[in-house]
Amino acid sequence: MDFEDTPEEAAFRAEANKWLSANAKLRGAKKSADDMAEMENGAAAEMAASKAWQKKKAEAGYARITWPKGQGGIGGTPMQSIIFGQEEAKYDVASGGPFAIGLGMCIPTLMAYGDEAAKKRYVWPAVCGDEIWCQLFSEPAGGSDVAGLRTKAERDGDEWVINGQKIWTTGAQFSDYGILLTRTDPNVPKHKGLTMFYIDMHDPAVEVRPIKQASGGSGFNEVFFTNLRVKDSQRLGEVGQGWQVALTTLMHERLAVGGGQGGGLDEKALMGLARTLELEDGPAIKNASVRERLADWYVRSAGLKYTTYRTMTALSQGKQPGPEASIAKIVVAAKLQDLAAFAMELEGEVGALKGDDAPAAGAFQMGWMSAPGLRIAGGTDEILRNIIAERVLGLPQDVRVDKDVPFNKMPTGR
Amino acid sequence: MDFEDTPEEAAFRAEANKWLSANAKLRGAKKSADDMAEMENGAAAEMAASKAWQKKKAEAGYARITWPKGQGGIGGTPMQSIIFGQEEAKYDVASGGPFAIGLGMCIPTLMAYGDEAAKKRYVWPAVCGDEIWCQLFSEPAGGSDVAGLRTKAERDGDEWVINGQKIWTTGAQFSDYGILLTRTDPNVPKHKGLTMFYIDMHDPAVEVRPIKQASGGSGFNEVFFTNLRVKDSQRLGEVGQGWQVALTTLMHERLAVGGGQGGGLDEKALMGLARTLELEDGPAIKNASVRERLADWYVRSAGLKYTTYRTMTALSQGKQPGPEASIAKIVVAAKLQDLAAFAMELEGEVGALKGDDAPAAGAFQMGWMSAPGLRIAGGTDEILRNIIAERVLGLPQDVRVDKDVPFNKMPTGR
Amino acid sequence: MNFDFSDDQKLLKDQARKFLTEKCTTKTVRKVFEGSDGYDATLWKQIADMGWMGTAIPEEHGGLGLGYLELCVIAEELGRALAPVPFSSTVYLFAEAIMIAGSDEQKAKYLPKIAAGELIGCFARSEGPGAVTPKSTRAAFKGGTLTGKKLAVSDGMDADFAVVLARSSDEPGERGLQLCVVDLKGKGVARRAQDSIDPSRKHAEFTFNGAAAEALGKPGEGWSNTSQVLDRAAVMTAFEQVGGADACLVMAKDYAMQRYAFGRLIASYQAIKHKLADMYVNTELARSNAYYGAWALSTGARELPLAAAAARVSATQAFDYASKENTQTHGGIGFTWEMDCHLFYKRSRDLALNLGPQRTWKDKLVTELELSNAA
Amino acid sequence: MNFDFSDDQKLLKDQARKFLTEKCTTKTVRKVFEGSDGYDATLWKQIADMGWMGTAIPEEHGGLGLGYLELCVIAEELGRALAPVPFSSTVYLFAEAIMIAGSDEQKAKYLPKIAAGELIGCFARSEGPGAVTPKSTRAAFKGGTLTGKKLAVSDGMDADFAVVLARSSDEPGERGLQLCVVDLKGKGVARRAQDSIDPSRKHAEFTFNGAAAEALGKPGEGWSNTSQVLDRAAVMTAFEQVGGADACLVMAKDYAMQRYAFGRLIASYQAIKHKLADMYVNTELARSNAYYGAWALSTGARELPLAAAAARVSATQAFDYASKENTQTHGGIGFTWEMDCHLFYKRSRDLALNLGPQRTWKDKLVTELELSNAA
Repeated sequence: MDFEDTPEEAAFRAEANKWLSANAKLRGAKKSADDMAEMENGAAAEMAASKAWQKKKAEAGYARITWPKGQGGIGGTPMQSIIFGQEEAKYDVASGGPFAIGLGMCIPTLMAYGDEAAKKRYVWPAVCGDEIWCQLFSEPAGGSDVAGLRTKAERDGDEWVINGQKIWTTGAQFSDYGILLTRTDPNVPKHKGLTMFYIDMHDPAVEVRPIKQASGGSGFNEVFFTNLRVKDSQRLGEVGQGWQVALTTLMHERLAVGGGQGGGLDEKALMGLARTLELEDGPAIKNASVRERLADWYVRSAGLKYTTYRTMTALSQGKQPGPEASIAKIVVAAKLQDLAAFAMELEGEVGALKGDDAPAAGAFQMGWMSAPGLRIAGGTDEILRNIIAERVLGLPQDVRVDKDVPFNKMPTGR
Repeated sequence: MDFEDTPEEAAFRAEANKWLSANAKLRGAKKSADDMAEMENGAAAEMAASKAWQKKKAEAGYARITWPKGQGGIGGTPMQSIIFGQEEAKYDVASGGPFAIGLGMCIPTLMAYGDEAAKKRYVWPAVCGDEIWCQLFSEPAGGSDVAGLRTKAERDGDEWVINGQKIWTTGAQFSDYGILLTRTDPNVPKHKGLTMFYIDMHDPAVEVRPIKQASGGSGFNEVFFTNLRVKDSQRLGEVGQGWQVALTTLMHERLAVGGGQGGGLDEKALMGLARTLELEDGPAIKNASVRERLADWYVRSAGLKYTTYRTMTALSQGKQPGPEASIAKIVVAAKLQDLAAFAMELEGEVGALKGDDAPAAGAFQMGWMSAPGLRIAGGTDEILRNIIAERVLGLPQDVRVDKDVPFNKMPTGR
Repeated sequence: MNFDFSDDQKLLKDQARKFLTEKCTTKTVRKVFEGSDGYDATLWKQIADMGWMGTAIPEEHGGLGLGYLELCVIAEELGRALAPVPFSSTVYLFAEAIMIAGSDEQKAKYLPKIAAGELIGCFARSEGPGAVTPKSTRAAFKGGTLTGKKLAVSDGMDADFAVVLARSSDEPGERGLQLCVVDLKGKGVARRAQDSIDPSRKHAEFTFNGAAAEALGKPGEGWSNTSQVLDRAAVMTAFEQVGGADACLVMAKDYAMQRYAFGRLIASYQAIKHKLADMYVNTELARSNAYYGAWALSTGARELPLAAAAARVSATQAFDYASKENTQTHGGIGFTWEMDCHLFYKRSRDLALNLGPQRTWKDKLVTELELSNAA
Repeated sequence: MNFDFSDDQKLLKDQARKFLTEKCTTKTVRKVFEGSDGYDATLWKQIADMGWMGTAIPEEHGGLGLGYLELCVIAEELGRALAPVPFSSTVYLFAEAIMIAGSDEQKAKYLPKIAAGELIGCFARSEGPGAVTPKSTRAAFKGGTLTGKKLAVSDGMDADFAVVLARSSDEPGERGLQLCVVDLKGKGVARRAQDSIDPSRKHAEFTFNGAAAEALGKPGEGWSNTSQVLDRAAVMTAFEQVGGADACLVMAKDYAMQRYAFGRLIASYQAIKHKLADMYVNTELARSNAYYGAWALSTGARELPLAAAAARVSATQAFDYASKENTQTHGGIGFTWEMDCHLFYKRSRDLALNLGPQRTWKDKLVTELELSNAA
C-alpha cells in the first residue's frame, strides 16, 4: 500500500509535465493584475481561451487520452487521464468545462451509433474544441424518469419533424450540436417508443432559454423545438431503440458527474471561520459542538477522498470501477447543506446577510443557496440511493407500473 | 387557553379522588421495607393484587369508564377515563397492565361481533379481572403484514380444526382466552379468506412458549395450535370477514399503544448523569455538545407532551382524536436509542458495563438494549411513517401487488 | 384541560388567513423579494386598518387590547404567507421593548403610533459575526447620544425608530448595558442597505455618530430587558415558523399528489411518503411547543424563558426541515427561481438567524432546565 | 497509486475468512456470549497455531514479522466473525504497549509468549465513569508496587498480565504518569468480573493493593505512550468495526431478499432500499478511512494520530448504524435472542466504548487538524 506511481505511471507523469511546462505557466499563488484584467474581458474571452487550450491538447493527444491517436488521444489508460488531470491542475490554463458533456457523453454515443461519415465530420471538431455539444434528454414531465419524455418526432419522408421541450440542458446556450432523445411511438410502452438524433443547435427551429435558479445563477436552459426538421441520417441507432442508445450516454454521465463538487466549501473553510468567531463561551474553535461537527464532516470528506484513491487504484490495475462513485454526490450535497447552515448559525444574525456584507464574502451563504440544487442535479438523493441499492447491492427495482403499458395510456395527471 | 378542568371535569376528578382515597393509599415517595418484601413475593402475588384492584374498580364503574353501568363503567367520556387515570397514578395501587389488551382490544371486538350469550358470559369476568384475554394475530410469516397469516382453520361439521402458529403474543402465558385470526380460504385474495374466533387458551391443543428478546426479557410468546377444535359458535363475524373484524380490533390497538413509552429514560435522566461526570474539558453538563443534545431531546419530549394535551383537549371537547397519536412512538423510540447511546459514550469505557456495574444502575444500557424492540413492536418506524403518510396526509398506499391475487398464488419465498 | 385557542381566536385566524390568501400571494412577496422596496406598503396599510399591529397593545395606548394569543394566531398566518411587512421588527421587538422597559411617557409616545401603523420600529443588537454578548456590545450610549455600529438589522432601512442595545457605563459585562431609542431620521445616523439571503426581509447597517438617543429602561438592565424582548419575540416568531413549515408541507404534498414518475404519483414512493411524514411530525411537535409558549406568554408565567426557548428551537428545526425537503420533493423545478420553494427556504433561514441562532437558544434552554430542576 | 492491499495480503484475508467462517460461527460466539468463559480457548489455540498473534511482532521476538497491513486484514475478519478471543487486548493493546515503550528485556520477555499464544494481556485505563484524563488517573505506581483500582478492563479476567496507566510521581497532569506491567496472578491483585453489554467480551474490575509492578517506559511518558498505543489499536479496531458493519449489511440484505410483506420482497421497498444504501455508503467511507489509517500505521507516517482518529470515528459510526438498522430491517424476529442481530448490535457498542468514546476521538481529530493546518 503506497501512494506512489508505478514506473510506467511515473514516466507518463514526467512526459505530461514536460509538455505542460513547454505549453503553459505554473499556476501562481495569486493572479497577477494583468490576469485579473484578462479575466474581466468576460465569458467570450474565457471561451476563446478554453478553445485554444483544448486545441493544443487535442493536437498533442492530451485532450482525450484514452481515445485513439489522431482523435485527440493516445489510446492511453484511464489512469493516464487522471495523472494528466492532476498535473494540468498545477498549471494556469483555461477550463475544459465547456467540452465535458460533449466529449464525456455525446461524442462517445456518436462514436457508438453514428455512421462513418458522421464520425469523420464531428469527432475531431468536438475534441479540438471547435464545436461544442450538449445533451437533450430531461423534460419537464420527467426529471428522474427520463424515459417518460414527450418530445415528439414524426417521420416525414426522409426527414423527421420534432416538436417539444427539453429542460436542465447544461451549456445549450453555447452549444453547436446536441444529441436529442425523442418519442417516435406513443403506442408502445415508454422505453420502447424512443429514438435518438443529433441536431444542429443553430437551427432557427431551436430556441434556448436560460433557467434562473433559486441560487440566482443560470447554469441550465430550457430548449424548445418547433417543427425542427432533421434528416433521417442524423438518427443514432434504430427507430425505437433510443433508450438503449441513451443508456450508453447515461453510463458515461455517471462517470463524468461523481464527486468533487461542493465548491470546496468544506470543514477546512468552517475551521477557518471558527477560528475567527467568538461565541458565548469563548472562541468557536474551542466549542465542543463545533469540534464535534468538524470531525463528523472531516471523516466524510476524508472517506470520500480515500474512496477516490481506491477507485484510482482499481483503474491503475486495469479494473473497471463500479457504480460506487454514486456515493460521492449524496455525501457531498447533504454535507454542504448542513455545513453551510451551521456556519451561518455560528455567524449569528449577521449570517442572514449575503455577498460582501456577509463574513467570508458570503461563501457559506452561497454554498447554502446552491446546496438544494446539488441534491437534485445529476440524480436526486433518492434516485442515487435507488441506484446504489439496485446496482451495487442488487436489490430489486421499485415496483414498476409503467413497463408494459403503452405510453399514451399511462397516468400522468395531465 | 388554560390547563384547568371544566366544572364537570373538576367535579368528576373530585369524585374519583374521593373513591380512590377511600380504597387506596397515596403513593409514598419511597416504598417502605414491607412493600418491598411484598413485591418480592413475585409475579403471582402481583397478579393477585392486580386482579383484586381491578375488581374493586369494576364494581365502582371505574374499570372501563366509557362502558355502560354494570359492565365496569359509568357510560362516561374518554376525558373522564384520562382524569381517573391521572388521579389513580397518585395512589399506590396494583397495575392494570394484564387487562389492557383484553379490555382495550379483545372485548370490544367481542362486543361488536359476539352473540348475546357470549357477551353475557365473557364481558364481566374480563372487566372485573377474573379472566385475562390476549390477541392472536401476528405470525412469523407476516409481522407488519398481518393479513399474510397462515394459521389454518378447516371446517369439520359444527366445529373448526385449527393448526398453525402465532408470534409476539403479549400475555399469552397468563391468558384465559384469546381472539384468533385464521385463514379459512387460501383460494381467494389474502384479505378475503380470513375468519376470526375466540378460543380457550387452556385447551391442551394450545401451547405457549415465551420468546427470549435481545434485551434479555421475555414479554412476548409464540403460540402453537395443533388440531385445536373450536365450536362454530366461537366465530366472531362471518366466515371470510375476519379482516373487517380484525380492523375493529386494530383500531383500538392504535389508541392503546401510542406514547408514554421509553421507560422514563429521557433528557432529565441524561441531565442527572451529566451533572455527575467529568469530561476532558470539565463537567459534562457544561459541555456544549451535551447541552445541545439535551435541548434537542427536550424539545421533542416537550412537543410530545403538549401534543398529548392538545389531544386531551380535543377529547374534552367531545372530538375524536386523529391518528396523530402515531407520532409518539416514532419519536420516543428513536430518541431512546440515541439518548441511551450518547449517555453510554459520556460514561466512557465504563459505559460498556451493565446492571449494577454500570453508572445509574445500568439504566442507560437497559434503555439502549430495549430501544430496538420499541422501534419495532406495535408497528415499525417504517409502518408508522406509512400510516402517517396515508391516514393523516392522505397520500396513496404503497403499490400493492397482493390485493387481487389468491393467497396460495402469492410469492412468499418459501 | 383546554390547551387550544378559543373559538374567537380561531375565527380571527381564519379571517387572517382568508385576508392574506387574497392580498398576500407569493406575487406580493416577490414584488419585495425581487425589488428594492423594503416592504409592501399597501399590505402594511391594510394590516394597519385591521388593527393587527395593536393586537396586544392596551386600549389606553390605542391598541385593540386583545392579547398575545390573538397575536400568535396572526403571526402563524403572516408566516404562512411570508408576508413582506416589518411586522415582527415593529410589533414583536420594538413595541414589546417599549412595553417592557418604557416609561409611561414613552408608551404614550410610541405605542399609539405603532397601533395605528404609523411607526415602523426595529431592534439592533449585532455588531459583527459571532455571538451577541455583553462583551461584543460596544456601541456607546452616553449623555443622550449614541455612537457605534449595528449590523444586519431587520427592516432597518424602513424603520422610523430603533431600540438599540448599547453600553452606557464602564461597569463590566451586562451591568454596563442599557437600551435606548433612536430616531433614525435624526442627525448622526447613517444607514446602509445590506444584501440578505431573504430579500423580502431587508437588512441594514447602522452607523451612529453622536446620534440623539433616549434611555429605555434603567442602566444595567439592557441585557435583561433584551432577553425579555427576545423571549416574547421568540414565541411569536415560532408561530410564523410553524405557519411557514405548514405551508411547505402543503406545497410538497400537493406537488407529490400531481407529479408522476415512472407511471406512479411520486406521493406513492416511500422516500417521499416518509419525508412528508417526518415533516408532519416535526411540524406538529413545533406547533405543540409553540402553543405552550403562547400559554406562557399570555399568562405571564415564570416558565416563559424555557417555553420560549423550546418553541424557538422546535419551530426553527421544523421550518428548516420542511423548507429543505419541500424543495427536494419538487426536484429540479423546485430549484428554479419561478417556483416558490426557495422563498420559504430563504425565509426559514432568515427567521432562524434573526433573534439569534439555535445554539444560543439551546444553551439558554438547558440553563433554564438547570434552574427549574434546582428549584 | 496503489491504495489497496497486496495480493498476498488479500490471500491472507481470504484464508482468515475461510478459517473463521468454518471455526467461528455465531454458535461459537454464543458459547462465550451465553456462558461464563471469557473466551473460546479452542479458537484461541487455533489462531495461535496460525501465528496470528505474532503477525506484526518482529521475527527476532518470535513473531511472523509481517506487518500492520497483514494484521489489519486479520482484524477485519475477526470483526466480521465477532471472534470471542482476547485478540485485541493482547495484540493491539498489550503487545503494542510493549513494542512502543518496552525495554529490550521486556520485549524479549513478553513478545515471544504473545506470538506463541501463551500470554493473554490487557490494558487498564479507566477508574470510573467519564473521561480518562491525567486527572482521573489515581492508581499509584511507586517503588515497584501498584495500588488503586481499574474498571471495565476488557478480557481482564483472563489476562495474565496487564499494562496499567498509573501515577508514578507528584508531578502534575500527564507529567506524573507512567505505564507499568503487572502480573495479574501475583499478590496484591484482586479481580472481579463485571457484567457487560457484550458478554462475548468480558470485563473486569482490578483492585491493586501493593501489587508488584515493573515500569514500562519512562516516568512522565505514560500518557503519551498510552496515546500511541491507542492510535495503533484504533486503526486495527476500525478494521474489526468495518468487518462487523459489512457483516450486518450482508445479513440485512440477505434477509430483505427473502422476506415478503404485502406480497413483495421487503427489499423492494424504498424504506429498506435506502436504509441499506446508507449502510453501504457509511461502510465504504469507513473502509476508506481505515485504509488510510492502515497506510499511516504501516509506514509510521506522522499523519498517524489524525488518520487513526478518522478511522476510529468513521468506523464507529458505520458499525453503529449498520448494527442498528440490521435489527430494524429484520423486524420483530431481529429482536429475538435467537437471531444474531443483537450480537452485532452489542459488539458495535462495546467496540465504540473500548479505547474511549467518539467524543474523545473527535476532539483529538480536530486538535490534529489544527496542528496540521498550523504547520
